[in-house]
Formats: sequence, structure tokens, C-alpha cells
Amino acid sequence: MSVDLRTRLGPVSLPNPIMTASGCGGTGRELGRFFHVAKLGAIVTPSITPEPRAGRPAPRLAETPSGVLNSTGLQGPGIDVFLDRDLPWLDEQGARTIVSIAGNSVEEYAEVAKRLNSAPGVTAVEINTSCPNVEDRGLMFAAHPTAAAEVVRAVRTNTRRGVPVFAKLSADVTDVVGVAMACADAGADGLSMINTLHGMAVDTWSFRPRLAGVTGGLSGPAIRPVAVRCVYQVHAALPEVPIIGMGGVRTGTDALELILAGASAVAVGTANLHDPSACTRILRELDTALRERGITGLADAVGLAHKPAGTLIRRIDPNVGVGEPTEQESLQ
Amino acid sequence: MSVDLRTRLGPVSLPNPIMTASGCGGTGRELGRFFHVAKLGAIVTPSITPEPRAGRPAPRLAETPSGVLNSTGLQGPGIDVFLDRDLPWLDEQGARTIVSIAGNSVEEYAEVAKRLNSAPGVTAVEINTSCPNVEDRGLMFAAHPTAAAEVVRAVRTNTRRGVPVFAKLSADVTDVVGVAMACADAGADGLSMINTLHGMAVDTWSFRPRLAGVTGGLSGPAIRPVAVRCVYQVHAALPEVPIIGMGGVRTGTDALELILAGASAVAVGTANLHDPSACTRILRELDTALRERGITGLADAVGLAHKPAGTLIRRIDPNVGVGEPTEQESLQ
Amino acid sequence: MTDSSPVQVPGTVLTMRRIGAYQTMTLVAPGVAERFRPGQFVALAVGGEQSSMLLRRCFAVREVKPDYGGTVEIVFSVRGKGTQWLAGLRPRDIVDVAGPLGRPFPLPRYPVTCVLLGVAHASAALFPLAAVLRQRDCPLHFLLGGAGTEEVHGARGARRAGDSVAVATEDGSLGSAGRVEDLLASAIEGAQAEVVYACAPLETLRSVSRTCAGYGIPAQVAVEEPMACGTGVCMACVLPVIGDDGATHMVRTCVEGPVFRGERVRWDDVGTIPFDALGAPRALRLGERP
Amino acid sequence: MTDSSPVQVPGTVLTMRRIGAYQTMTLVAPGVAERFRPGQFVALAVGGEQSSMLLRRCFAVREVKPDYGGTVEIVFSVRGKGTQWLAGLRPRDIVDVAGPLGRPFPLPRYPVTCVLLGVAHASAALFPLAAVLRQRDCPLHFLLGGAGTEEVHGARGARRAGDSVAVATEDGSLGSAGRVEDLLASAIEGAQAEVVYACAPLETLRSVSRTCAGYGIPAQVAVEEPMACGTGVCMACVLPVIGDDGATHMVRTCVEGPVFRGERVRWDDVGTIPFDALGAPRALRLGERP
Ligand SMILES: Cc1cc2nc3c(=O)[nH]c(=O)nc-3n(C[C@H](O)[C@H](O)[C@H](O)COP(=O)(O)OP(=O)(O)OC[C@H]3O[C@@H](n4cnc5c(N)ncnc54)[C@H](O)[C@@H]3O)c2cc1C
Ligand SMILES: Cc1cc2nc3c(=O)[nH]c(=O)nc-3n(C[C@H](O)[C@H](O)[C@H](O)COP(=O)(O)OP(=O)(O)OC[C@H]3O[C@@H](n4cnc5c(N)ncnc54)[C@H](O)[C@@H]3O)c2cc1C
Ligand SMILES: Cc1cc2nc3c(=O)[nH]c(=O)nc-3n(C[C@H](O)[C@H](O)[C@H](O)COP(=O)(O)O)c2cc1C
Ligand SMILES: Cc1cc2nc3c(=O)[nH]c(=O)nc-3n(C[C@H](O)[C@H](O)[C@H](O)COP(=O)(O)O)c2cc1C
Ligand code: FES
Ligand code: FES
Repeated sequence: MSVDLRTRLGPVSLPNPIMTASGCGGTGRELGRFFHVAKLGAIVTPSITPEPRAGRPAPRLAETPSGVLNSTGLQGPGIDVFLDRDLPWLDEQGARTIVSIAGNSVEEYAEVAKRLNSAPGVTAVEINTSCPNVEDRGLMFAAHPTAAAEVVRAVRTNTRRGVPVFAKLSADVTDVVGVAMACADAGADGLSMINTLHGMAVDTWSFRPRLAGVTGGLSGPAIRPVAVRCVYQVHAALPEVPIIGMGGVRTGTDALELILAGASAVAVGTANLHDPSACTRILRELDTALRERGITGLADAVGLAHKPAGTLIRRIDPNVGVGEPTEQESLQ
Repeated sequence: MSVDLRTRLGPVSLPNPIMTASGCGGTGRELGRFFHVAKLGAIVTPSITPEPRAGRPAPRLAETPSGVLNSTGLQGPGIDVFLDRDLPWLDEQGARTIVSIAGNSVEEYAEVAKRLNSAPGVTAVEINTSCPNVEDRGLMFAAHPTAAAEVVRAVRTNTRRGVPVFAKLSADVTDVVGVAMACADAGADGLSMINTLHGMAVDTWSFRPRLAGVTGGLSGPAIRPVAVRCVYQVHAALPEVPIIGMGGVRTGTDALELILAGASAVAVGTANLHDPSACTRILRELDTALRERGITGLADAVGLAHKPAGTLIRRIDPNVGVGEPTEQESLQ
Repeated sequence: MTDSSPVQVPGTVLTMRRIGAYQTMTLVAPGVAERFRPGQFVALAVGGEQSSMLLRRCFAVREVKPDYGGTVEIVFSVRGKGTQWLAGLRPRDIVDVAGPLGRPFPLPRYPVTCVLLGVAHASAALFPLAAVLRQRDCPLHFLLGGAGTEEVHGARGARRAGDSVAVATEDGSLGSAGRVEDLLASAIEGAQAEVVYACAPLETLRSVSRTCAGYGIPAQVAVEEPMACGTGVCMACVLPVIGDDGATHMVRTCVEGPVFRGERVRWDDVGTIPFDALGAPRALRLGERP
Repeated sequence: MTDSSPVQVPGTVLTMRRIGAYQTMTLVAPGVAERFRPGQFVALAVGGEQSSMLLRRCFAVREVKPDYGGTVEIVFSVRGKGTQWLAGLRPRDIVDVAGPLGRPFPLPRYPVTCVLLGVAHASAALFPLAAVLRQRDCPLHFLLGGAGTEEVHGARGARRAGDSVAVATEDGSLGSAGRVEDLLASAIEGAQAEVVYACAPLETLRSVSRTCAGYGIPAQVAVEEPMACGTGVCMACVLPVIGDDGATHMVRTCVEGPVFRGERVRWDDVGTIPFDALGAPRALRLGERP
């Protein structure tokens, strides 16, 4: 029995659902020393900003139980160097690239989106909405449905048709479904969930915060239950909107858990730090897990946890179902 | 060198800062088979409701990486049996009892508070604000500053002076500081943080949610960074309001981490499931940890992570400082 | 803290052997043995100090001995990641042990004929019980079941301890083919049994309880509900059980069980909150939608 | 995936010994040895399959051998919970190994006189380097330091491999009393050294870099910044380093290091984002409040 791992994210079809999570797969080259990056469904880039950013001072990472806190501050070379150096490399490798973008104002997001628009090799755009909005007392865009929607609208307007725009949401909100709906209404083709949880650690010898940035983002298996909950709630409310699920995926069955909750694709973040081969291993394990469970098509598993017990019907969902890949995509 | 572990929670002084977290220490009798419950700073009861509650169907607990998901549904005997059977037992043991209360409407909270008012042996009242408000589409009170404040006001009004009222907050909100401020303004003498995070797990064999209640509360070391962050943020905003910190405390240094972030006392939840002696072990470890760091009074450590590097000045804070215990308390 | 309180001690692995489908592990756990009464269990912490696994794993006790301050033997199968970790332990490794926990089997005051029914690893709990019943001169008839030969635990021990032993396997590879509960009626009749003790999965216990009710004899059954703490603090392990007051209560099997009178358990309502249980949601009681 | 790519393999513990303050562990890790060049390191996963510890632990390589498909030896001290777990491993246990990682020491094309300076466990990295420099007929002078005798690693090995060895301990229990960097100037002068290789804590490397700058000779220093992945994906391990373009970049020490030219590292700005670093916060660059 062979498993059809293809998945659709709006207008785009991917050969399999496993991708790196933004900021956890480097430029692609680093993990490329351990496996061929084109084997994954996609590579998600670190969040790209209009200008180069030096990030936050060290210490930037702290280990917590089954988790990691980070405050890297989106260190990166900026859109120019990204377009010159990193995107072409990914394209040469045959990778499908999802470009994560970030900014501190709606204009900055729009600017990056515009610059990407003429670049070849962009499979999708993911909006990191967890950035502080300098125009709103530094509150992250993701905190308010209207702020998140505004960014989505700006990016969608500046991105060409056929390139889906995903809004990446934070779970640090009272009502993630409300933010998700606002983003979908504003034109997001899909949703990515979840970004890191807002956390902190204190060194009990120095009595100081363990991160130079004081607070940081919590990721890793510790947060998986929160990710599963968000994906489940949002898929229940917006069953036609494709979701890239992420948060604490370490094994193929972890990925399957998010898929059952409603994710059409799964991004792997912190696990890459622990195991540089994590993405290919997880892809292999997912394939085995589906096979062992008698599931022949990934699409059949998407959202299955919402169905009454015992349901495993073959269905072709217009959104997540297995469509024929378009010619361009199947050439990749 | 001996360490002064006493701590103040508003008008009340406790011999040490370690307590059980609500719903994780049984009635006191269960852990009482492993140690004397009066050794702890306090015992926090499961959330007491006006009527008996059978709770949610099983499965009710699921293990997650460094965490536990629960959906027990506040099973309990109701306020009558609690007052007849459980509270007197705790009082006999010499334990200081913090009674956690819950309800599905402001009236239910007020009702339980009223019933407690005439009962002897209540050291403090903790309001579990994470209950669904039946009058507001089942949204938890903790989700909205106004709803949380309303409950606090009702409970404070119905609780006698000298018995402090703590509002227990959820971290599942966009702005925990806002909720904390609203509760303090409404008369809360202190704040307890954090309740479980909203999470979920899916069984990858049955394809069903692993909890009968579908979603549940995530607790354990996995969430400690979120707890530390909330305690730190709220202590920064409201330095005079005492905080009972909780979330993922497993060792004495974990407890110290919350204290450095701003907690005057620390509740231990999930660790009791893993280790029935956890509370006394943590108390011992905390004593050792303070001693090893040359800290002679617990109060000196409260909020130390907020001070500039290198600060460890002896200070008597009117709120968390070491007051002389009142006669009644020192007799216990 | 009376003597019947459990203890919590660092247990030291003494021996670890594989027998049939099961691992048999003996731990030196001072204090547990002397307090233990048949039917009680131990709860082990798994994964070491930095463990990501926070829930305890509960196991019936196969045997206690006074050696080295007290040893405890358990028999287990590798199911998930906790039992996998346990199976990887070697002599001298340390496991935190809490026990003995739970209510033991009630014992007859006079010699009565007993049927002891066990399925798979759960049969382990029958052996300390058999030893005590033997001391009280009770005739003992064992019924052991399992999926196949490898999954039947304790056939040899039962032959030593019992007056008779019958075995049933689902694949027919040992004894009669089928489920062991199907042998119960004739065993009760043949031996004129006055009480049945059973340790088995829920389905089997339900059937055992029915059969015993039919004969008007007590079924003392030890359930194996998913547990999380084993000590009564978490409310994970509840079953709907009819109390002395005639009302249905959601009782914790780790402190009010694991042993129950079969007819008290509302087998058909396991996994639900029966509408007439004490404290069941009001909406349900009024016949409204939940 | 060129041959200089690292590999990731399950390593098998071959031996584990305690020497002085350190654990010495040899792992069979096929593929690492043949790719290894002096100065590179390995990153180990700790805690087993269900580990709650997600970050890798990085260690310099003390020695590689072709035996069993390739072995790797590391020398480490128990610091936190990960190294504690490693120290508890026994022969035949499995540890996931990624390596060799990072940029190796640049090697001189002609025989030049070298000073090799190491402090505590970090001295380990000097030995594979010394072996290669020896092959190139470089005279080698070792300077080894540590808090006390127990903390000086490799004095015997240095005596075998080097033309001279000087030791300094902070407590004066071995060699001269004080810090080993205090011996550097006279070692450079005495040996007419043309290059210094150093593996030590940051403070020492800063001092080594200054001394070398004073003599106008290169310092090749291997830093030991807190790392998390070791493979370049997480941005944890950055230092402010002046690039070929003359600008300061926050570079990852795990891929662009751990070896740097001493004068390139902005030692005084470690732990900050220098205001003139590429991409430093604009507000700071404009002299505004952050
Ligand atoms: C009173 C009692 C006695 C038992 N005696 C034995 C015995 O003698 N031999 C034996 O092999 N098994 C016994 N079990 C079952 C044993 O506890 C589980 O097989 C074991 O806990 C599974 O752990 P795991 O890590 O492999 O599985 P996981 O699925 O990883 O366990 C996760 C959590 O669920 C709980 N859990 C999962 N399955 C069960 C189960 N069937 N019963 C209870 N808890 C469960 C675990 O304790 C743990 O807390 C007994 C259970 C109980 C309640
Ligand atoms: C290139 C390099 C080579 C090293 N070589 C050696 C060696 O040969 N022998 C030796 O004893 N130690 C060496 N170290 C230091 C060693 O990596 C740390 O002592 C070890 O990771 C601490 O782990 P822990 O679990 O004990 O501490 P924890 O504090 O629990 O570690 C938590 C996290 O912080 C990281 N971390 C903490 N301290 C350090 C540190 N000093 N350097 C790097 N990461 C750290 C850990 O890797 C881990 O990711 C080296 C470090 C680097 C970067
Ligand atoms: C070191 C690190 C850097 C990250 N950088 C980014 C980033 O640049 N943009 C972004 O949207 N998310 C970033 N994230 C969040 C991850 O993409 C992901 O949403 C989160 O870590 C949860 O997934 P995980 O548990 O698999 O890591 C980062 C996470 C980590 C650990
Ligand atoms: C099984 C279980 C039951 C709980 N019951 C209650 C409760 O009745 N009332 C309440 O306010 N919190 C309850 N909590 C939350 C805890 O009191 C605590 O806030 C939370 O678990 C975080 O702390 P921990 O990580 O130490 O467990 C419960 C938690 C668990 C795990
Ligand atoms: S297992 Fe926790 S109460 Fe029974
Ligand atoms: S340690 Fe992760 S990038 Fe260097």
C-alpha cells in the first residue's frame, strides 16, 4: 500500500505536508547538509524584514522542560540579501519556499510583500503577525483581530494571485478563533498556527532573567497541546480554510495529531534544534503511521478528530482534498 | 544559618510559602498519608461549588510532554459536605486552609462565599475565575476583566475582613495584566497565577480526542515559563499585590524561580500527581536553595528578578516583608 | 499517618526477567511488603529525574518478600512509553515506588470455596490473594485466560496454589478456546463456589459480575481503570459505583477500589456520568439538552 | 551534501572513565572520525527518546580513531542536567551524535612555532590539533591552566606531544600560581612563537587576543559560547565579529566559528548588540532610547 501524501494549501499543491517552521530551519543550507531540502513539502524561511536586523543580545535561548524559550529578535539579513542570496539557492535545490515576512508596521509588511512579488520561487507567503506594532504601543498585531486583518489585507493586495497568503497566529490571545476569522475575512488563503507562547525563565543563581530579552517565546513539545487545541478550534469554525499546523511536533505521530485536528500541513520547529534530521524522519514516520492505520491518502486524515467515532470515510474535500497538481507544480 | 520562610498574603501570615494547588491535593487526607498537612504553608482545596458535581466522564487525564491535560469538570461534593466533612478535618490537623471556590454565575460564587463566611478555619478564599459563565455564552469569567471583576466584588463583599480574597487568573488571555488590575481594583487582596492552559490531545489510533471533555487544561513543568512570565508581568504592574505563583513547580528551585519573578507564595499542582511527597520535598529544597544563596529571609527573594543585576539588599516591603505573625497564627 | 498508610521509597531493581509476554521485575522497596495486603497495587514514577512523563504507572503486586527490608514483584507488559522505560531498567537502577495503594480484597472469615479468575497480566494479583486464602483453608479453583499461550500468566503457580486450574485462550493455543469467563458458570457449579475473585479487563469483569449475580454469590473484582496519580488526588480514575446509600457516585478506583463488589459497579455506564449519579449535570437530570 | 558535511549517527558508548575533574567518553560514531578536522566539535542529544531536554550539548573532540568505523573521544565536566545524564551512561548505551561541526583551525602551510594554550576541559581540543601540527614539523609549546590540579586537562599528553609544557593553576597546586594567560607573553618571547592557538573561557581568549596583537602574531581562538543546536539553525550562539567587509556582524559561532581570529572578535561587546553592528536597532543607531 502506498500513501498519497500530497496536500493542497489553497491554490498550491505540495508533494507532502512536512515543512520547516519559520526561524527553525535556517536558510535551508544548514539542514541541507543533513538531507535534500527538496524532499520536504516546503521550506519556510525565517521571518524576512525590510532591513537587516542584528537581533537581540545573547543569551537568546533557554531550555525549559520539553520546551525552549527564545528571544532571537528576528536576526536576519533583510529582504535584499534574502532575494539575492537565499531564495535563489532554495530555488536551485528544487525546494518549494514559503517566505515568512515580518515588520513593525503595516507598511513594512506591505513593502516586503511587494519586493517578493517579482521574485521567482515563492510558493507561498506566511505573515508572522506576532511582531510588535510600533504604532500601537508595541502590541503584537496578532493580539487584535483588526490589527491582524489590516496586515493580511496589505500583504494580500501586494501578492500576486496564485501565491497563497497564510496568516500565522499567536495562541496568546483570549479568542484565537476571532483572530482567525478576521484574517480569513481579510483575504488570508490559509492560517498557520501556532507561534511561540509568551514565556520567561529566571536563573536561580544570578536572579536575572535567563534571556537577555527578559521574556521570550516558548516552543517545543511542551506547547503541543495548545497547538492541537487551536488547530482544532479554528478548523471547526473555518473548515474550508487550510491550516499549517505547528507547535511541538517531534515525531510522525505528533504530526498526525495536528492533521487529525485539522491541519493540512505540518511545520517542524524546535525539533530541528534537537535533531537536524527531524523533518525527513518525521515525514518517514508519518508515512508509516498512515500506512499502519490503513489511511491511503493524507487528505482523508485531515480533521478526522472532528468526525464521529469510527468514521474514516474517503472524502474529497474541495479544500484539502487531493486535486491533480497543476502542471507547474508537478514539474517541481 | 537558618532561613526565615514566613510569608505574608495581605492580612495573613503563613509559616512558609509552599501550598498545594487547587484540585491537585485532594481533600488533604490523601496527601496526609505521606506527610503532615500542617507542615505546608497552606492547603488549597479543590474548587468548591454550591452543589455536588459528578464531573466529566473518563478519560479525564492525558499525559503530554512534561505536562498533563485534565478535564475533571470540578468533581466535588458541594459546599455542604465540604463544610461538614473536609474543612473540619483540615482544621483539626492544624492546617491553614485556602478555600478555592467556583460557580457558573456571579450568584453561585457569592453563595459559596456566604456559606464559608461563618465557617471556622478558613485562612483565605481563592476564586477560580476559569469557570464558564453560563450567562455569557459559557465564556470563562477570567477571559474578561469586567466579568472577573464582578465575581471578585461579589466574593469580597460576602467574605469577612481579615480573610483575604485571591483571584486566580488564567493565562489564556491577550492581556493578563489588564485582568489582574481589574481584579485588584474590584477588591482582590491578592492574585493566584496561573490556572491551566487551554489544550487538547488527539489519540492517533482512535482518531478521537484523548479526553472525553475534548479539550482540557494543560499543567505541569511544560507551562512553567508561561507562569513565570505572568507572575513577572503582574508583579511589575502591581508590586504591592501579593501573588500566589503556580504552574509547573516540581523542585525547590522551580519554586524559587516564581518567587524571584514576584510570587510571595507558591502552589504545587501536577507535581503531586507525580510525587505525593512533592510539597514537603519542595519546601525542604527551597530552604536549602535559599540557604545556599545566602538569602536569610524568603521575603528578600520576592521579586528579585526585577531588580538590577547584583542586587540582593535586605528590604522590608510592607506587602511581602516579614511581619511578626499574629498570636493566633504563631500558635498554629 | 497510621500503619496502613502507604510509603513512598526509592526502589532498587533487584531482578528483571522476561517470562512469556511479560516482564517480571523485583524491586527492593522497604516498607511496602510489610504493609501490603492482597489486591493492593504500587504506583511507579517513570523516566528518571528529568522525566517528561509525569503520571505514575500502576501495577498489581505479584509477590512480596521480607528480604532486604522488603521486596515487591510486579509483572507487566510493555504498552506505552512508561512501561517501555521500565522494561529497559537493569539491576541496581532506581525507581520511585509508592505503595501499597488501594483497598485490598475482603477476606472470608471462614473457609469458603473460591474461584480465582484472572486474564493476562492481571492474573498476577491473584497469587498473594491465593496465599492468604490458602492459610484460611479455602479451596481454590483458578481460571486463567489470555489471548494466547504467551499471554496466560501464572499457570504453573496456579497449579501449585490451587485445587484446580482451567485455562482458556482466545486463539485456542492453550486450554479451551475462547474467553475465560465462559468457563465461570461451570466452575462455580462444579466447585460449589461461594465467592469469585477476579482480575481482568472491564468486559470480563462485567460478565463475571453478571454470572455471579445469577448464582447469588459475591464477585470481588479488581478493576484496572486508567490511573494517573494512584493516590487519590487527581480524579482521573472514576467509575460509576452504587454506594451504601443506594445512590450512584463517581468513585476513584485508586482509593475506593481497585476492588469492588461486582454488582455495585454500573458496568453499562462506564465512561459516562449516569444521569442519576450524585452531582450529574443538572440539565441532564431535568431531561434538557446538555 | 559534500564530504565536508557533518553526519548524524547513533553513537555507541565504548568507554567512560573519570580522569581528574572530567569524564572521558569514547563513542563509536561511524563517519565522524573520517570527516573530522582539529577545532571542530560534536553535538550530542541528551536524555533519551522521551527526553525533556531539547537542546544539544556541544563538545570539543579530544581524539578520533578509525576503529569500529570511527570513534570519537570527548572530555567533559558535569555542569547541568545534560552533562549529568551523559556522565551516567554506560558502555553500549546509545547517544545521538551530530558532527563534526564548525570551522576547524586554519593550519600553517610551513613549519611555524606554535603556542597551544588551553584552560580546563577546553584543552582537549588542542590534542588533535597538536597531532596535525606535529606532522607539519611545527615546534609546539603548551600552556595549560585550570582552577587546581584536578582541573588541568592533558598535562601528560602535552608532555608527549609538545616541545615544552607550562602549567598554571589558580590555587597554585600545580605549576605556577595564577592564570595561564599570564604565562603567554614570556612563552611567545621565549619560543619566538609565530602563532597562538587557544581554547579557553572568553575572558582568557580576550587576554590572549590582546597579547598576540601586541606581538603582531595571529591568535586562533576557539570560543565556547552557549549553543543550542550546534548546526546553525537557531541563532543562539552569536558573537559580534568584524567581517572581511570591516563591518561588525552577529555571527553564529557554531557554523562561522568556533574558531576565530582573535582580533576579529569584539570581546568588550560580547553579550550586547554593538550599536554599529549590521542591523543594530535603528533607535540605538540614532542615539535614541531603545
Ligand atoms: C490497579 C492497576 C493495576 C495494574 N496492574 C498491572 C499489572 O500488574 N501489569 C500490567 O502490565 N499492567 C497493569 N496495569 C496497567 C498498567 O498500569 C498500564 O499498562 C501502564 O500504566 C501503561 O503505562 P505506559 O506508559 O506503558 O502507557 P501510556 O499510555 O504511556 O500511559 C499513560 C498514562 O495512562 C495510564 N494508563 C494507560 N493505560 C492504563 C491502564 N490500562 N491502566 C491504568 N493506567 C493506564 C498510565 O498509568 C499513565 O499514567 C494496572 C493498572 C491499574 C490501574
Ligand atoms: C564548541 C564547544 C565545545 C565545547 N567543548 C566542551 C568540552 O570539550 N568539554 C566540556 O566539558 N564542555 C564543553 N563545552 C561546554 C558544554 O557544551 C557545556 O558544558 C554543556 O553543554 C552543558 O550542558 P548541561 O546540560 O550540563 O548544562 P545546562 O545548563 O543544562 O545546558 C543547557 C543548554 O545550555 C547550553 N550550554 C550551557 N552551558 C554551555 C557552555 N558553557 N557552552 C555551550 N553551551 C552551553 C547547553 O549546550 C544546553 O543547550 C563546549 C561548548 C561548545 C560550544
Ligand atoms: C529559535 C526560534 C526562532 C523562531 N523564529 C521565528 C520567526 O522568525 N518567525 C516566525 O514566524 N516564527 C518563528 N519561530 C516560531 C516557530 O516558527 C514555531 O511557530 C514555534 O516554534 C512552534 O513550533 P515548534 O514547537 O515546532 O518549535 C521561532 C521559533 C524558534 C524556536
Ligand atoms: C487534575 C487537576 C485538577 C485541577 N483542579 C482545579 C480546581 O479545582 N480549581 C482550580 O482553580 N484549579 C485547578 N487545577 C489547576 C491547578 O490548581 C493549577 O493552577 C495548575 O495545574 C497549574 O499548576 P501545576 O502546573 O503545578 O499543576 C487543577 C489542575 C489539575 C492538574
Ligand atoms: S488515579 Fe488519581 S485519583 Fe485515582
Ligand atoms: S547553536 Fe544554534 S545557531 Fe549556533
